[in-house]
Amino acid sequence: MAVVFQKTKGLTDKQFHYCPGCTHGIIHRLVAEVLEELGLLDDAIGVAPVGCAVFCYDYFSCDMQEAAHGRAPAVATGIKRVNPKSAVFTYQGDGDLASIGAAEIVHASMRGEKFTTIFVNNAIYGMTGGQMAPTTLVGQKATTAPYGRNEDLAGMPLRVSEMLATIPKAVFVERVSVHDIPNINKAKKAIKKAFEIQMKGLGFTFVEILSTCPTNWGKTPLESLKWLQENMIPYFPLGNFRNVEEVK
Amino acid sequence: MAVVFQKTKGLTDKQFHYCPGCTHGIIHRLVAEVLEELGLLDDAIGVAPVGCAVFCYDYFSCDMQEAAHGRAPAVATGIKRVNPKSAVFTYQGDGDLASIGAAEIVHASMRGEKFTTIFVNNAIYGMTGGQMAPTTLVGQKATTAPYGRNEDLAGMPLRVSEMLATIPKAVFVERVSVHDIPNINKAKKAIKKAFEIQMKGLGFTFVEILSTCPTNWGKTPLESLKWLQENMIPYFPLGNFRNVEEVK
Amino acid sequence: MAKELWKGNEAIAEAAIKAGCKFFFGYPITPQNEIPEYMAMRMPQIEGAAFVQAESEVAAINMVYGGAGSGARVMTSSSSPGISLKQEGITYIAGAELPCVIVNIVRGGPGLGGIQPAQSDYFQATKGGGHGDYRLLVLAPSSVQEAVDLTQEAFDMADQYRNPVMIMGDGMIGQMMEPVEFTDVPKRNLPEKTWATTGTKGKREHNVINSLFIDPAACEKHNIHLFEKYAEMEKNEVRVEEYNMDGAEIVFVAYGTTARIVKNAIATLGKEGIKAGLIRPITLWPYPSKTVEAAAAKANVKAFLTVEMSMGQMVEDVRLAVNGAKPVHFYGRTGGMVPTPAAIVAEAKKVLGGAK
Amino acid sequence: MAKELWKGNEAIAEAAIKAGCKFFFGYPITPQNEIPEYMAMRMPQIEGAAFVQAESEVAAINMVYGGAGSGARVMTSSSSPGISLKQEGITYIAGAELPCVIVNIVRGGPGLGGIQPAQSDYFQATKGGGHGDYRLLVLAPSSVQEAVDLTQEAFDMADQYRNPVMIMGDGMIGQMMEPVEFTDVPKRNLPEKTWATTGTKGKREHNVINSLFIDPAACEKHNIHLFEKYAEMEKNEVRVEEYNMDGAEIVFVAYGTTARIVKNAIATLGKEGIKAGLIRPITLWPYPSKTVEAAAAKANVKAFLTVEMSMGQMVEDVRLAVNGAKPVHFYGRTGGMVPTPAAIVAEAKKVLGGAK
Amino acid sequence: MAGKVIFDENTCKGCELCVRVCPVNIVHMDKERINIKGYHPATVKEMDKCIACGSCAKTCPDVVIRVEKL
Amino acid sequence: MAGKVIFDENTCKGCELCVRVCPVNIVHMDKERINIKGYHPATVKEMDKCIACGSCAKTCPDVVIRVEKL
Amino acid sequence: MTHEIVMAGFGGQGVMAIGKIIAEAGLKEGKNVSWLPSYGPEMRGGTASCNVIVSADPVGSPIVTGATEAIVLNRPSLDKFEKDVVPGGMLFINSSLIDKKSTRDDIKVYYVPANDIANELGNGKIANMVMLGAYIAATNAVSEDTIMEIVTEMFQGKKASVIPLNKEALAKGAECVK
Amino acid sequence: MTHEIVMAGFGGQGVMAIGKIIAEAGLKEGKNVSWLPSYGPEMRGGTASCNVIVSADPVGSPIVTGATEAIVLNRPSLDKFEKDVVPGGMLFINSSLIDKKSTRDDIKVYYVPANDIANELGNGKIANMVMLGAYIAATNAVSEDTIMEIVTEMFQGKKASVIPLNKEALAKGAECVK
Ligand SMILES: Cc1ncc(C[n+]2csc(CCOP(=O)(O)OP(=O)(O)O)c2C)c(N)n1
Ligand SMILES: Cc1ncc(C[n+]2csc(CCOP(=O)(O)OP(=O)(O)O)c2C)c(N)n1
Ligand code: SF4
Ligand code: SF4
Ligand code: SF4
Ligand code: SF4
Ligand code: SF4
Ligand code: SF4
Ligand SMILES: [Mg+2]
Ligand SMILES: [Mg+2]
Repeated sequence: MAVVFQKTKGLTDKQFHYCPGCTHGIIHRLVAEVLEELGLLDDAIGVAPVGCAVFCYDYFSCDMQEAAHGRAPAVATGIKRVNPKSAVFTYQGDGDLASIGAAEIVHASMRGEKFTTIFVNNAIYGMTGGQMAPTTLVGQKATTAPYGRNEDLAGMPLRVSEMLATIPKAVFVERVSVHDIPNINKAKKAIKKAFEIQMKGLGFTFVEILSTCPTNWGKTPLESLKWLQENMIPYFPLGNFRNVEEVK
Repeated sequence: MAVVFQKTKGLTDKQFHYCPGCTHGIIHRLVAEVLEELGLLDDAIGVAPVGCAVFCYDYFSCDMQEAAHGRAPAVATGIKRVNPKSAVFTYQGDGDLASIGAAEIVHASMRGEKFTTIFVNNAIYGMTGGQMAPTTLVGQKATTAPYGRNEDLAGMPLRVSEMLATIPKAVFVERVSVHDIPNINKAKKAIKKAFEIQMKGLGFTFVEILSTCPTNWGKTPLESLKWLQENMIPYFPLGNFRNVEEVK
Repeated sequence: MAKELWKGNEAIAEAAIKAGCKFFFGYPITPQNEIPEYMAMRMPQIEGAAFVQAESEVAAINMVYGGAGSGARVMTSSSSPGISLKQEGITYIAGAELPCVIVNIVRGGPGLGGIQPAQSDYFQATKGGGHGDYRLLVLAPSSVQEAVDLTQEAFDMADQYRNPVMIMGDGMIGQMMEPVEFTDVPKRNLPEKTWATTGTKGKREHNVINSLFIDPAACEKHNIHLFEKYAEMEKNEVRVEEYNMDGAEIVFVAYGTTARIVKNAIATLGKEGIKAGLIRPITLWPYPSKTVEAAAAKANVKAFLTVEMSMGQMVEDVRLAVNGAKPVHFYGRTGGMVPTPAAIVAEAKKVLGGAK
Repeated sequence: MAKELWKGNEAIAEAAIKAGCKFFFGYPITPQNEIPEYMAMRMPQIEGAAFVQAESEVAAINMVYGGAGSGARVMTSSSSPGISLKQEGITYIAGAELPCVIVNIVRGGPGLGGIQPAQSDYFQATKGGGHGDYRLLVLAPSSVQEAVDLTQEAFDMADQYRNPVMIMGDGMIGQMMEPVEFTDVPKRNLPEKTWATTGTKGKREHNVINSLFIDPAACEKHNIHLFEKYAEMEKNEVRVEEYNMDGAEIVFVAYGTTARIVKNAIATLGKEGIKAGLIRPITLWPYPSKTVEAAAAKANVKAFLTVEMSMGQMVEDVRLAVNGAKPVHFYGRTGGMVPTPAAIVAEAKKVLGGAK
Repeated sequence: MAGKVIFDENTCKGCELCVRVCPVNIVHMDKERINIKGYHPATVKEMDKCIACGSCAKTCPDVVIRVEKL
Repeated sequence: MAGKVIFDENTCKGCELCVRVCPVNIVHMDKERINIKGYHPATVKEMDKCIACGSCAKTCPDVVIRVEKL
Repeated sequence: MTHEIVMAGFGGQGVMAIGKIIAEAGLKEGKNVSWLPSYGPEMRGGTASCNVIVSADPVGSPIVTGATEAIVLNRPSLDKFEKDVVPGGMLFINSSLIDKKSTRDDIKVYYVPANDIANELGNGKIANMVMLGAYIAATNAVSEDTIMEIVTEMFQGKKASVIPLNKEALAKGAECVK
Repeated sequence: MTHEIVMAGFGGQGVMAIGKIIAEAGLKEGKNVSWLPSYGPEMRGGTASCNVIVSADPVGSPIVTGATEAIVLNRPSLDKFEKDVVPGGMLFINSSLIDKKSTRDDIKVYYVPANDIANELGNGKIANMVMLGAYIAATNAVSEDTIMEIVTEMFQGKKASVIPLNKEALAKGAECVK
């Protein structure tokens, strides 16, 4: 008998509190698996956001800090400067990273802080009950955009990967998705690459992952995956925007 | 007798407090002239930053608000939403806009707030005595980078225009300079264009202006112009990064 | 108008709109999300009005600064951590003398804390969470109806004094539904906003909204001016409810929802033959110190018992007012825990020296 | 070591380094710029140390959180508006029980205010500018030497209690030069930082740095734990200087540089035959209430006169301690104005009922 | 070639993501039973058809599934 | 074609920017005098050579100069 | 009399809704009322509950510490709130989903097979209305007529077709306690 | 005796520097000293000043409200600080740049053509040292020898070449008040 798949040591035994079908869980697992596979679990320090993933400090089995809303990149900067040899990462939602924490992510990129950010873009504020995020699509409804996001008053969604790719020291920037198995595999590769580049000390590394929020999108988990694929990907194209080879 | 040049009505009689040869003064004049020429003085509301230009509320003859450090775009958002027909602008330095105010400028861009930002990039914190700015060049000395900006620890300068140009609703983004007469003329044209597009209600408009800080660069005013030209322009190339035609 | 059931947060939002608030700048945070959500729904229905979801609480309060500086009726709302982020903006608004309304639906702290009701932001609201010498008018409703009435009046107060007004509720006030009647609160006689930045229209000198006074003498003068204004508020705006005070041997001091719980306790004590009264500050600043002081001077009053959902904050203002005349005790729950009437009764008996 | 002339800001920075601070996260603001500038110069000379100019004060305090959570000795510094921006971060640090040192070189407020010396951030520092129930240890040096000594000890205090410590100076402390001797302050016996996030190294369960307690009962329990710690601090850490108190008929209460000016006034009063003493709180929190209370109980003491560079903030703590036993008066200048000895003398005479 | 999948049934939230990805269509929701969380859990009927591809496990957001190759 | 430049002398800060841009090289710093700000002010010696191009005024950061065409 | 009611169930079972109906009805009858929901992330999948007070006197604390009546729609809610009912109070148990019996003998307990009845009526989602029917019939906290009025108002317009179904659910619930 | 000294001039005239030298010298002589600069944007082009206290007693307030001596290097400084000198105190005026005379007759006034002397010595920048020389000679606040020691230490190493020039400036200044 061979084990084809089992729960990674990168996760504790605590059960996720996420809603049924929420892809936060998949992303957690991928990050944890990468840490385990790269042998980094004992040296890793993660930073939890404020968002649905706030309790991820209970799920990842490595050392964790829980940061104020949006400030994970600043917290990670403090951690990494103190522990330059550790694998440091932030796990952040689109409200956390792209809205309140926009300055922190831009500046961690600018300084080339040697940590990895996992950016979970679900086009909504999950935890607080479905408010508009900077990444909410035009026309998409949210509790603070009850008539759908109005392009003229609230603008168009922020493409964070494209924006950070303009910053020299953001040496790895890639957008992936987890809506099916091939994309889950690609997502894992991108996360692995990001950690590898981090450990080489080359600069700031960033993986944007498109994710679902069945609860606040008002859809079943399966409908949500479809909606992601059909609506998010056209506006948030998948692919690599920056990698270290290009930098050198 | 014809008057070839006289002080614009856009400026009050108050003398500038700027150091000798500081190009903040030139930029003030250009903005004031544009407002006068477009007939906007009576309807204009400006927002002063915290930085050397903090007292610009005393210099511009239109209504003015003085914003907290970095928050001018948020203040301007409040002003413009209340006065949708007014010509609203912020005047901000590189510490104010690109460092502490990074989130606010990104989000004013994202929402496509219909005001104009004049971004004075002098690669230094002038007012507080020469600390490193996000736009300080690699190797350039500053009081908080006494050995020169270290690329590995403090990263590389932020190219704000290039970054904002990735945002759909930033409909006009141009970088200009005021180090000689042809460039002063171009700078004025860009400012005028920005206000024109603002008044058409097409979105957020942004003019980055390379400027000198003789005092904190430790150079004479003339040396400073030369240094700007030889060192800043290669890293911060002049030109238009976004304009409304392209948007349509 | 007949009474209708309203959720506190939504009632506050509607009250603001009724008071002429046309601009709301906010950022989501539990337990006040219904305020921005309601505004997002209503503002687009109103000519010239706007709802903006700011990128952060920092941005929101600075949008308020800009909008208020342009003379509009402007509001923002948040809960504890978000209000901490607004402190720089609040002191700027106070310094620049701009009228606006800030709602804090308080939750447990410190830090990320919890999301259940609390009153542990009292110090921050009344003593100045921001730097410098300044004051907010702080109103603490204890029912949804009172929240509605105070919110409407808050805009007038703000305009009268050119000062920020804070509505301080807690998760209970925000989340519960109660019957509400929207009555027109009497309008104050308000000065014109000649100072606002609306464009000179070529008709006046330029207006400047500002809190910078680089010359310390000018800065001090400005502070003294502010404190003259605050003295006016202390003279005119103190509000307090006195409840069951006749012959009370123990006087509770409590505000907001805690005061309602204390009223239950008073009923129980009454049944057991213990006369207990309540002083319920409605304005937390200016504080009803004179009412407390007067109660302390009464012979029948043996002791004070301050009840708060905090580790003890308002109790300092009670002590300052009592000034040693009578013992002042404290009972509090914090972090989202709510005191029960039974526990308050027990505490009161302890203060009075055992069961009676 | 012989005494050397040091500028206050630079002396504080060097003292921190001597105390083992290897990480500084800050953002420029007058009048404390020499602290980050000095750190930018020194940190690169120290193995494993780092100076980071943060993008803002908000970022700086959160870098402090991360660094302190990893067990390092970490410092940040700012001045009033910047400290207001740090309030959310500070309450998180207090909530997560992380040791760190925060310097506030206070300037005039509110809002942008001015850049001259002030003490108008007393409330913010001692009552909690952030939300929730928490306390900082607040140290107020009145000379550059004392700033050096307190800064060094601050790191030990922070580590002992796992609590942020604030050094509160003003523009004068930061900008003036005085003779300084860097002596080794006695090291405390400190617990190991077993809670720090440094990687599990496969040897222990994962450590979590956190201030979230979603269950209100847990949140309250955490608050009670914090307050037990604060009670310890109140027992062990109160510091105060009593000056010329023998037979004083008027007792000044003043801290920081203001206390020095008061000493000049005391000398003048002495020459005129008026016995005046001074209580100088060195810890603003925990406050030396007992010392003040004891003074209030003395027959020779007729009145208290609190002198501050504010519109009256610490005076509330004096009143709370005196608790009505003696009259408590206040004299203050604010917005960057500094009281003169002559004005203080005049005020003292007024309090004592005319010239003597 | 044959595989075996083991569900930690009480942690399943009934989201059906695993159902969709099984190439041999053997994962389905057990409408008969309710787990302690209150959901109909996912299960496999014809285990012998399982090819141990791991897809169900890789897509499960709650790490419910363990896959073995026999 | 001839021009006239008028300096509001006491507002000049002696930065010399105007000196550099004059196409006919007639602007220079008056080393003999000090204005109330403590600077040697800029001035024009051979006014008749001025072509009223306005460059000096356009580059002056302190709006010291007025240019007229005669 | 003062009714201090706790209602609890899984999120989605509609306990908030029946709480609001009771409060609306109380208001309509000129009584003092309050409705206070539990809120926060525990609602996600977990247990949702609300407190409703209907009283002739002004409502003090909106929090119910001693419930005169409790309505529980799922097992965790029974476990959590059973103890909060005051002696002499009433407990309404959705026996379709809760197989456990109450252990209290100092209160009156009603077992209402709400989901079964709802399913019989062809719509499992109105189990909450069945419970409400039982509650009203047993307590008379507000009158059945007022409840009917509120329900009629609530579904006015587009949703009017569901009114009869809801009324039937109320009636069936009422039968269970008669 | 306690010397409470105010020094003022344009930014760049070196008043901060001579203030520091006096303070360093006082420290070296075992006295209590403090040095307090003015700070802020007014320094830009405007007037810079500092307060120095040298005393046998501990220094109370570092702010000089009544100056025992004032050293003014430019006209605005004279206008600002002349009134702050206590009766019986001393005022040192840089007469090269200040053509006005003092109007005080209750203090001792010294006119020192500091810039002229400095220019004669070939370096206009050491006018401040000329003023310092005058000040020390007139007051003996600290001894001339200590000042010389400090200056020697200050320019140790690479800048040692300028030591003689500075000493000469000090000496020339001293001559002016003898
Ligand atoms: C300073 C502050 N502001 C607001 C909040 C409230 N809040 C908590 S989570 C959140 C947004 C979460 O959205 P996102 O980051 O997209 O994460 P998701 O839940 O979608 O995964 C907000 C606004 C807070 N806790 N602190
Ligand atoms: C919250 C806050 N942080 C810091 C400061 C101090 N400060 C004033 S101006 C300034 C930087 C100015 O630099 P820049 O924006 O580049 O403008 P410049 O002076 O170069 O024109 C800083 C950090 C402040 N006033 N408020
Ligand atoms: S609310 Fe949305 S993002 Fe949050 S756990 Fe539920 S589905 Fe996931
Ligand atoms: S400090 Fe620099 S930016 Fe500021 S006025 Fe002087 S030269 Fe200009
Ligand atoms: S391992 Fe593959 S074949 Fe087996 S049940 Fe899972 S998805 Fe189906
Ligand atoms: S994917 Fe996981 S949680 Fe979802 S139904 Fe399948 S086993 Fe259950
Ligand atoms: S206007 Fe032209 S030609 Fe005349 S002085 Fe000025 S720069 Fe020279
Ligand atoms: S450019 Fe203006 S300020 Fe500069 S020297 Fe010429 S006239 Fe004077
Ligand atoms: Mg999200
Ligand atoms: Mg700058």
